[in-house]
Amino acid sequence: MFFFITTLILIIIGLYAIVTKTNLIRIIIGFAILEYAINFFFALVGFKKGALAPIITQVDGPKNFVDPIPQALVLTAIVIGLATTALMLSFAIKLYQKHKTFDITKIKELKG
Amino acid sequence: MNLLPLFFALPLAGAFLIPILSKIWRGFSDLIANSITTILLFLSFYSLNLFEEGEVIIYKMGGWPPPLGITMVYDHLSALIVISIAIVVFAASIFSIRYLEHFTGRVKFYTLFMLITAGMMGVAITGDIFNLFVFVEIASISSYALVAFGIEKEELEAAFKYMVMGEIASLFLLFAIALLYGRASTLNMADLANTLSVAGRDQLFWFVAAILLFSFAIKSALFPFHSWLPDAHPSAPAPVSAILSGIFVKVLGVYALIRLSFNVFGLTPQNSPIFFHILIFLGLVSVFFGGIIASRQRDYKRLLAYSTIAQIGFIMVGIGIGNFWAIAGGLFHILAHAITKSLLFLTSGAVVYATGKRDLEELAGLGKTMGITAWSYRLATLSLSGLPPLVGFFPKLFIIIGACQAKLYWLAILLAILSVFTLAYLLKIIRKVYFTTKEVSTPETPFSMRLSMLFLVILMILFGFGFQGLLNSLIIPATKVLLNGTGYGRAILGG
Amino acid sequence: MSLIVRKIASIIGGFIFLYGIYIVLHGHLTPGGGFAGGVIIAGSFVLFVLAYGTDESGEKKRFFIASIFESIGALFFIGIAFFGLFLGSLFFLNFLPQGLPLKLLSAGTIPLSNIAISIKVGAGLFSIFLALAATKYFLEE
Amino acid sequence: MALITDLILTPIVFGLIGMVIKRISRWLALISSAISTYYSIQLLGLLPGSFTIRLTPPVPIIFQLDLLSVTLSIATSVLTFLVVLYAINQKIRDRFFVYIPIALGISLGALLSSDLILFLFFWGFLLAIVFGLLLVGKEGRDPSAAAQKALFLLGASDFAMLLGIVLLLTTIGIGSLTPPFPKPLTSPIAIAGFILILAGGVGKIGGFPFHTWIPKSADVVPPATMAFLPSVLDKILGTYLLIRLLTRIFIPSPSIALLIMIIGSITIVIGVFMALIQPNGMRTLAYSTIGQAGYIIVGLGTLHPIGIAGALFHMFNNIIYKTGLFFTLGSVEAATGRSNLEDLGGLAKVMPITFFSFLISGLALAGVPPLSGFCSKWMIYQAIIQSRSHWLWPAFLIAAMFGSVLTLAYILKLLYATFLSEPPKDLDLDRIQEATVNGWFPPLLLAVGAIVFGVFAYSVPIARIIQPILPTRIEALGFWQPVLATILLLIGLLIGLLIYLFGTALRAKESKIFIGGEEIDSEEGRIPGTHFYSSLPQIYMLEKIYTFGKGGAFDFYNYLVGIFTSLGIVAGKVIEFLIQKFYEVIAAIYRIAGGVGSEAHSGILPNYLSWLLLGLFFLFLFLW
Repeated sequence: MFFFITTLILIIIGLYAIVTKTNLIRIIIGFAILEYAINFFFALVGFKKGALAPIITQVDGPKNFVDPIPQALVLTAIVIGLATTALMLSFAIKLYQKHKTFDITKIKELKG
Repeated sequence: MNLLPLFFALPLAGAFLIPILSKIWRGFSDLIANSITTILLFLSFYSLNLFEEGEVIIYKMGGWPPPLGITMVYDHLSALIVISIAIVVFAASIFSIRYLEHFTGRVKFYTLFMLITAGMMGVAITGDIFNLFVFVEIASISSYALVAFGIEKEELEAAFKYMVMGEIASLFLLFAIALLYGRASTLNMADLANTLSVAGRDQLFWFVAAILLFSFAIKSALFPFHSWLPDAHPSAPAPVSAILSGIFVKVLGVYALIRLSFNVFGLTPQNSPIFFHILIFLGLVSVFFGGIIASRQRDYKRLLAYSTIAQIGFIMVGIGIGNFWAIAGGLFHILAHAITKSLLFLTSGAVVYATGKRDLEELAGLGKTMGITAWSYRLATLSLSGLPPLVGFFPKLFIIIGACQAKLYWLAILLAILSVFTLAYLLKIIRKVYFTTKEVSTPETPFSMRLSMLFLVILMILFGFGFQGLLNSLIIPATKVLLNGTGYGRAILGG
Repeated sequence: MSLIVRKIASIIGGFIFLYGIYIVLHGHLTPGGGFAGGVIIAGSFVLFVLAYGTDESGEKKRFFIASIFESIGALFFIGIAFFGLFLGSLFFLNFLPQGLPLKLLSAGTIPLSNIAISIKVGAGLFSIFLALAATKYFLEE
Repeated sequence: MALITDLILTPIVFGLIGMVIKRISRWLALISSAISTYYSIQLLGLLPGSFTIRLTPPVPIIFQLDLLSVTLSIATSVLTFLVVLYAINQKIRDRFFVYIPIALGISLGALLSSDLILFLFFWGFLLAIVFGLLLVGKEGRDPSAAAQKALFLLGASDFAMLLGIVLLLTTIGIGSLTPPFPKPLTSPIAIAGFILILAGGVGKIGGFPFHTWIPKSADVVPPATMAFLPSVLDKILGTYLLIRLLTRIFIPSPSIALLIMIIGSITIVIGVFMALIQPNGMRTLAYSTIGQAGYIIVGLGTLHPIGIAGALFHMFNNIIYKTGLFFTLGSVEAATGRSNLEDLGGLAKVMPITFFSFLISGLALAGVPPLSGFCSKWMIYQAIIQSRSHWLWPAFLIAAMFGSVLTLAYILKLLYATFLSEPPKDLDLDRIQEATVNGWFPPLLLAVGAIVFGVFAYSVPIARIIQPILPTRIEALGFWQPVLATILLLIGLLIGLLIYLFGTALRAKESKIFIGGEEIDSEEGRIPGTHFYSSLPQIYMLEKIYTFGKGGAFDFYNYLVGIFTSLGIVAGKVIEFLIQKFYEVIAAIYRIAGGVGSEAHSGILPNYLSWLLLGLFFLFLFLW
């Protein structure tokens, strides 16, 4: 339960940063927090109390492993997160280059 | 040999072949991209023959049996989406050949183009929910990059905003997947369907449903979640706008939503009326606001982008009504709108190519010099506003029939009225851009652009006249797939 | 960067690279694999670039090479999948002999896929780094 | 059966060929309309029957032939042939000749199809073609605004019809235009569906409140388009739909009849009174088209067999003389290059055949006995009197009768202003020539048709055409004997002619106007036709009473006419105004809501994100 609450708090912190912060970089940091929170949660889903890490060192060893699939999935999610963060950062840099500001509320040429 | 993986593997391979081979000769990028989209078009129509073996075609990636490995599932609903994607992508890639003269990064463009195709195709045929997420992300990230492709002020701004909202949606999708996995310990959609239908519907079930709806509502730009779309779609290069508006939002938003809600969650209007009422409500609000804000626009492409919101609303209303004809109408509208809206965006590309302008007040009298473009636009307008015999007529008819059958007469009346609104805002462009007796001297668009527009026009007319065949071979089976509900799970896993 | 940093980077960089290769090759046996190993390999390159610095032309050259490697890695990966399709009529089919569990040469195509992924990820990450590093040229304007 | 597909597809294919090869499109249009005339006459041999074409296995395409649809098909084909013949060497863009055969093919399809969905398909398809046709403007005129208005109004009525048909399909299960027996209108859903389909029919026929596009188009599209669209195609299709709806599909209730008659009366009032004050011949005729549509609607609304027969008859008459009128005025416009009545005059001398055709058609339109318009109006009056469906019936009768009287008034005005009045100075009569053969022949033919349909009203149109179509026997047409009346009239005319020839008429003397020692230019003395009724809107009651006191019985008539005319004009204007305001209010709502929505998209990301979160909150609220 503790982990779930932690996850929830992290998600809320991430969303809060994304929604209320006006600085591009802080928004991106908000995304990082949100992403980590969800990855954290995903990794926890496979957790079993008292189980081993899912590494097989011999052919017929102990069978009490935690679920390895979430970890694989989280790894994939991290890769995707890497791509999005990189892309977002490059947008932020380019936006700064064009607008000379990091304030998203001042970047509002598209409206109506 | 089963050709199913080719749908996403070919464009994926193309995406990585293009940067290497175009170092040798620049023309390879055009060549590869266009030949791949052509192959996809043929494959997608050819794949209809596969259904002789059965209603559902299951492809086990790497030979792993369904609940363990990643499965690809190809049924009529997927076929409908795949065909729509193939058509739009084919037209857009032909159009791109000359359109990209204005841009520098032709190679990067085609790489991203292939990636977005691969992502959409993957979403359409995957049978694994995490795989769905991965393909959604492949398509989304390429779309963010494509929106920003012009790297001017507006494009970057649009791309950033789009990305912020799109990523919120993607992360919530991941969150929902995590919750689902925590509950059912499986990622296979069929297995998930079986597990969920056995277990009851508790708080967690609805929590996940709400998160998924939120996520896909953003992806499909339903009304309060739409605000990225009018920025993002016009900012992209015209062929990309055609893809984004024509098919992208429908694959990532509508298709994924209906696949999950009908086939995995087993929601029906009978057992979960609130969910479907929300869909109807969101759809109606989108139709209304999309329509009226569209008629206020001065920008050619922005008007079309708002129109997309309205038309997605139509699809959603059809899905939300949830009986046979309404769903058939919604699904048919996916195809019809894919053709017409991409055609409309391609005409905008032709206008931009010829004049360099998008502002309706500055454009005038192009009807004389750009005959094919003007006629394509007019026909697409008539189709989108639902005039027979063009293809756009039937979806709206079916949706209205569905509304009447569900005894939602007010809805039927509203939809009929709002259809006329469609006419109102699309006619604005005809009036401003193609009419007026003012003499201008813009050249007609290049041959390849005209070819791609003609291709879509011909399809529009062909599907309009041959709607019966289309209905029987594609739409009705696809509707049956949805109405089959969680029978989807049993069909794939057996038992 | 100072001489110390350069010296240590030149010593450590090779080890980091080697470690990355180790992680890649044991991807089917231990935690890690193509992505993790690729990141480590990219890290070694990044370390060199940070230590020795770079100029605009050098960066472009590296970027060019990295992007080619990136595409090659991806093609390699898809090629393996296509081989499965052509040899065994299933995409991603593990068409190679699987060998004994817990041996280095086992698990069929998986080590090959790991290598492909590591090339792709290493080159990709390195090119991302280069692209972001290149921003210093215009931000200084 | 193949005949039907040939009939429908031939014109469409010819039109499409013409679209590709623009040069021969004119001749293709002519040939295709001739062919479809031939085919549709052939259809008579197939009667009665229904034909099923199975294009794709499950849903058959059903065509049903009965006398009504076949007769109307023949009429459409023939009239289209005349329109094309008339227009063939005029200065109209080639696109016109591309659309005309396509429109013909589609409307034949609509007339012959039995399946409601198929009908809807053709109907909507026609809208698209009509839009294209209206886009073909006169030289140097931009028809886009008018075409858009037409598309919008007709589109609205079409969508209403779509909705109605869907309602019927889903609730009552009526899927055919020709069910075996009509059903009573009982359930509210059925009534709603009925009214919606009615809106489609009324919109097509040009009735209130969907009529405003017709006068707007009159200025900007070629006369041939006006002759073809509102006066032939739309009249035939609209009447067809309404007759089917009222006699074959449903048994309407008296309140429905009242609704239809009110719509019809309003249409008459608007059409006639607005026609009276137009300064332009084409616009006058456009309003006149609306007014005549009102008669058809009223006739149908009586639900009396005579009324329906009269409406059908009136529809035939109307397409005959109205097409003729558009043709003749079109010839005038082509010959002089002007259309405002003020700039015309005295053309009777130089365009005698055109004048004759106009005279006959115009008098027929006005319902002057024994020409064609009289008998059908007479039948409609009879039906109103006989049915007495509601206590309001005198109002309908008065509207119809005054409409008829004032029709004569505006026709006289047109006649005077165009052909008889002194020509304005800048109009050189010597340069103007009679129209070419294909210019004068079709209107002349139509004028002859108007005479035939009038003089031999019983023996030719009613007995041969209308009676076989309608199931009930048409009786009790009152004491009107057209042949006898014609003979009497001819005798009267002969006497008049004799008096004219041998009397003093020839000895009238012309001299220059000479006032106060000054010769006045004849231009100043000229009375252009537009001033004919210009004082009508400003009639003062007192003056009329004064003349009444002075004048006696004849002036009483004048007085009454004056009151009703001014009332009618006021009513017409008020209704036009209200419609205009209605559109404006809708547009304003549309604009304001759009403005608010548009303003809300301020481009500030946190705002957008807060919408997202709000949406998420509500989703949780409802779903969780």
